[in-house]
Amino acid sequence: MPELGKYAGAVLSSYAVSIALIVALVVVSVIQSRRAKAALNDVEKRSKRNG
Amino acid sequence: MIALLIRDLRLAVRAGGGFGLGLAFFLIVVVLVPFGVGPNSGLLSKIAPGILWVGALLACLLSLDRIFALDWEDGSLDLLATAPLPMEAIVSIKALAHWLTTGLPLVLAAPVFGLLLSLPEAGYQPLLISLLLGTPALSVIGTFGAALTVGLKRGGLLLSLLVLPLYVPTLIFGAEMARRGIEGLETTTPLMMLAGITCGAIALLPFASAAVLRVNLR
Amino acid sequence: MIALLIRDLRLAVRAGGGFGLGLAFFLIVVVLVPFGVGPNSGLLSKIAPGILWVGALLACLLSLDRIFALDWEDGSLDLLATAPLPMEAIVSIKALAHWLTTGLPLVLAAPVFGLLLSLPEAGYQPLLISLLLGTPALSVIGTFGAALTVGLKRGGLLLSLLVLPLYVPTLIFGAEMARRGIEGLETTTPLMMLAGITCGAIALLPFASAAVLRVNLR
Amino acid sequence: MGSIWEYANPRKFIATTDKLLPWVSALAVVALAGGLIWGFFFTPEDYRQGATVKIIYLHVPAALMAINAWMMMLVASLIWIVRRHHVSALAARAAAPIGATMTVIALITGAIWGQPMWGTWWEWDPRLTSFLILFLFYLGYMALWAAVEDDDTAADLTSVLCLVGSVFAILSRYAVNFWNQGLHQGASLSLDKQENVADVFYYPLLVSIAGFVLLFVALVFLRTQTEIRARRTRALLARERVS
Amino acid sequence: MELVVTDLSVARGGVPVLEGVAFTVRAGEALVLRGPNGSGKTTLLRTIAGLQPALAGHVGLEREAMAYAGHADGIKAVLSVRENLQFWADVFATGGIDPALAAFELEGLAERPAGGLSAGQKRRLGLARMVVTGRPVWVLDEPTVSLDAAAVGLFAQAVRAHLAGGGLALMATHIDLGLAEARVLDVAPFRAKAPALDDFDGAFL
Amino acid sequence: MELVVTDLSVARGGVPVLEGVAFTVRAGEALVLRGPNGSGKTTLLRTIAGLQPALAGHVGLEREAMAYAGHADGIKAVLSVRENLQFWADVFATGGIDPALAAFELEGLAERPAGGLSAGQKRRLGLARMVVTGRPVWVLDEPTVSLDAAAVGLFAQAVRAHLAGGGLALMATHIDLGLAEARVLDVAPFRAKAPALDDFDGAFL
Ligand code: HEM
Ligand SMILES: Nc1ncnc2c1ncn2[C@@H]1O[C@H](COP(=O)(O)OP(=O)(O)OP(=O)(O)O)[C@@H](O)[C@H]1O
Ligand SMILES: Nc1ncnc2c1ncn2[C@@H]1O[C@H](COP(=O)(O)OP(=O)(O)OP(=O)(O)O)[C@@H](O)[C@H]1O
Ligand SMILES: [Mg+2]
Ligand SMILES: [Mg+2]
Repeated sequence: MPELGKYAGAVLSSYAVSIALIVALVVVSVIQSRRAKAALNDVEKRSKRNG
Repeated sequence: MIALLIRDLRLAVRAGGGFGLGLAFFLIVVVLVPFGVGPNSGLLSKIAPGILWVGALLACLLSLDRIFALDWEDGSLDLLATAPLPMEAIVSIKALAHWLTTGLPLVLAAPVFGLLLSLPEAGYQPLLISLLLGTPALSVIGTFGAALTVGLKRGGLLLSLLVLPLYVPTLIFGAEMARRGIEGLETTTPLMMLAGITCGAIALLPFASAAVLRVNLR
Repeated sequence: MIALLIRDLRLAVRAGGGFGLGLAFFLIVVVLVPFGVGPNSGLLSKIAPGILWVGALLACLLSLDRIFALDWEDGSLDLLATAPLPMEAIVSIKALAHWLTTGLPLVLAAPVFGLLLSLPEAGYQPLLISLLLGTPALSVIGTFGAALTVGLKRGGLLLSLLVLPLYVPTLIFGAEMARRGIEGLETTTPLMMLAGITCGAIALLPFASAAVLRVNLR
Repeated sequence: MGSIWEYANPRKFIATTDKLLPWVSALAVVALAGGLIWGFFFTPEDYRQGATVKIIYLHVPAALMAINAWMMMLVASLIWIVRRHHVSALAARAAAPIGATMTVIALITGAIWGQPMWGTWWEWDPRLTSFLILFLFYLGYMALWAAVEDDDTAADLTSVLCLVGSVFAILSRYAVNFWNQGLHQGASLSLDKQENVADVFYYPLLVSIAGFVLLFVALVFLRTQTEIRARRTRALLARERVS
Repeated sequence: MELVVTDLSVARGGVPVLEGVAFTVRAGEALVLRGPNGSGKTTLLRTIAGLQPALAGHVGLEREAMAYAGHADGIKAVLSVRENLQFWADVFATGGIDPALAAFELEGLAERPAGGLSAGQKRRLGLARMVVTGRPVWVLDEPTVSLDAAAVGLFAQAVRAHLAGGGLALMATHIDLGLAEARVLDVAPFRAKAPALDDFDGAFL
Repeated sequence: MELVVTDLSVARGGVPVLEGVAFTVRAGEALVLRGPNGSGKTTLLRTIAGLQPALAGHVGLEREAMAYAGHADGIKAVLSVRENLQFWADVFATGGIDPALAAFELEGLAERPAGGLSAGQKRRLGLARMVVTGRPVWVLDEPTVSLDAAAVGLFAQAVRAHLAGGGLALMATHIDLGLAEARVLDVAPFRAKAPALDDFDGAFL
């Protein structure tokens, strides 16, 4: 751990916030992608069955 | 009654509902003022509590006409009036829904917007308390104004003009309390006044609103 | 075309029309701000040009959704679209009508409201000129925003959000010009920029507005 | 290898990006982690700014991507208007939340940086102000996409908004620059120009920027796929209703 | 249960429209109002439903017994058909909405946003609302506008079920309601005559 | 003048509603569209009137030949009947409105604010607008809703006069139009079938 001195709060919080935001964005994108895949699969199977 | 509250909240958060309208307007005011008066942060921090209160009040004012107008236009209000709910309950629920969708978000957003206007640090706590105490009064008074003007085709103008003077005491005590907090003066008097106005409005105005709404519906 | 203009003006001045709505809102802002920031006239006179511009802009913003929404709701817009008028003409006429009923009254009322905010004497002329030059741009840009959101049920919130950033340059140059006038600095640059924005907006935006209106009507 | 317009076919797009996605994501993770770890642990402090200089590895790449994402949306919107390729409109839609997040990161890290450097969280400095305006543009753009029901209508409207918005964004940038002149001298205490940044800061910054770019590309691929699938799902549901 | 209207005078926009209207509707009966455009049917129904005050005369039941449906259906475009109906069921505290959905064949449309319905489908939703009110007196203004023949049949069936359950119904219409058994009242004879000129009292005329 | 519609497919809310619609209406003819609620009559009329794009197919005349009247009448409540009508006469540059007022017996109401009209009177005003457009093709969606028998007669007369003058008319309705001589087209057979499944290209289906 590097010595951050009196700016530790500032530096650490910017890293924390930014990484949290990026991770949130990625997680949301992945979840949405999974959901979209599942929903499409569902509908596609159903419509194949019904012709 | 709970069904009405839930429906109103649901309508507000659905696409095109009013939720966020007040907040967006608050944001607009807060962003535009520095563009107007210039970026000097000393000047900004001096007017910050006042602008925040005025912004919150305008945001409230603007969302008032949605309280009854939509239900009036599509006939729901006629139908509600014949429903087994006392008119006072309808009016109170509507005011509560308005506060939940407009007043409360404003209070929660105020600190962030305080940053943009370089609000001095000592100002946050009194500003928040004054907003939390004052916005319910704004909703209840506004509901009265909305009930007064509901039949009038696009009564928006009239509504603002009627409600404006009714809002002035709340604004004065609210902004005064935030300003005093910043300057380190005692804030008890404006606090008590604000609380008094809010309690009085909540206790009495629904009866007046219900009465005028009944008149407007016939 | 002239018939459309006359009808829009007539609708605006009839009971319940939008005429006066902008003006009233302007008045409300100007009256509330002193209550909010306190009655210190030195502070007021410093922020006066900015507040006047912000007030004018908010008044404009609020009346925008009437430009198309009413005609959309009662089906007139469908009928107009099939009428022998090019869409660009309809859009331009609507913007002109909006300016005549909102922008122009604001310009004329500004000196009076300047008094309320203790605007310094040197400020009147540059303020008036900047408003006269800038409000047409506000109307044209606003018409574009209104055309974008016309199909959306109560697109009011969206409309404000979309138009807000588009208004920023006009506001900055307008308020800056008034402020510089008060301080005795040269005002040519903001004046030229303001004139440029207005001319550009009038020349180009109607095409964009007509395009999005066509999309929205289908 | 045919013309690049082949990738405007949704099926082709999904197939290709499915192949590319693992590689791009892996590279993005490596570059991002590398740049940030290098910057955070293995760079010295600046003599003037102390440890706060480490914020640069987040702040500058995020700021760059915020602007670049908008540029990409502009190009995609133009392609939609001119050639009406659905994938391009959906890619613009997919990029907007990423750009908005980047703008938020730039704003927040900037605000945190400003506290020790300028003694204030927020200053109406031209650069910061134009970022706030950019954020508003993102918000409006996304809100418009969400508000319109019909997908093609939404694509048409948002692309016109993107075009007009770009013009006004540039205009605002000039306006803001002009506005803050003379009133606000010493506040813009940012580092000197890129050239003057010492190499110790420069190389990790480059890696970090590369990481952000790759992350952006990977996310655009993924989110565009999502949009395509969602749209096909809607179309199939509508089809069910017909039959 | 009986709706007795005696000597009722109604006004719109301050102008008397109908006067001396009197009729009785007993439980299990339906009364259809007819009359040319502008004769005052809408005004009369609104007065009886308690939405506006009468100039003179008396309506035998209070508004708590009535359910009113006018030209506007009170449908929220952003809520689904089910949500729209459920709301009214909750307000009137009458429980389930499935019978109402079934009565107007709305099951297939239940999850659709109401804004996307066709004119006739919207009207069916508006009428389904009457079923969930559970009120004994239905007051309907041109209920079958925009309905196709099949839907008119559904409507007639719903009204008959309501009447069979001891309810009563009052309707204005120009077109067929599918209710051959209903009594008809022409409002034209009740048209208000100009009041005597020198009757200058509290009513200013 | 002849309106030739060939192989037209129309959609609402992105969902195909009707497909392969084809018909011809010659000058002096009226065609009445019929079909159950939600079958797509409104959508078809809006497409033909040029208010929304067709999915496929072709409408033989451009929108400049058409005058459309939908469920909403485009009436401004605060303007008088005369002002409302005069506005449209000015927009379409067709001069006088007196024939239109006379055709729908609106002379007596001419100075009234349109907001105070009854449902049927409003509709008559909406129909009078068609006369002042001077357009050869009338496209009408449920024109006789809320009209009493006399007003339906006026409407039929106005349509006949329009046809006699070489115009043509296309109307959707569920109820009587008073036009026994008009040809009837049932839209139900044109109901859209689901498109082929794996046509997964630019249009996502
Ligand atoms: C909310 C606040 C802030 C925002 C929105 C913001 C935005 C930006 C933007 C747009 C850039 C340009 C990126 C580029 O084009 O290369 C940038 C770069 C930079 N900012 Fe900030 N900034 C903020 C606060 C700060 C603060 C407080 C500091 C430090 C005192 C700072 C230091 C820097 C540095 C060192 C660069 C890179 C140097 C350069 O490219 O010229 N920023 N920032
Ligand atoms: N503000 C007003 N001033 C004067 N007369 C009015 C006003 N508002 C409405 N009227 C008139 O009152 C009469 C009654 O209207 P009402 O809507 O009750 O008729 P209705 O029988 O329902 O007609 P319709 O069959 O066309 O629906 C109409 O002739 C109308 O023109
Ligand atoms: N957004 C949407 N998504 C899916 N279907 C929709 C949407 N909007 C409308 N529809 C459906 O499209 C169909 C066509 O409606 P349209 O209004 O054209 O019917 P119509 O023949 O005019 O019916 P009516 O006789 O009731 O007026 C209806 O079944 C309607 O439910
Ligand atoms: Mg009626
Ligand atoms: Mg229809």
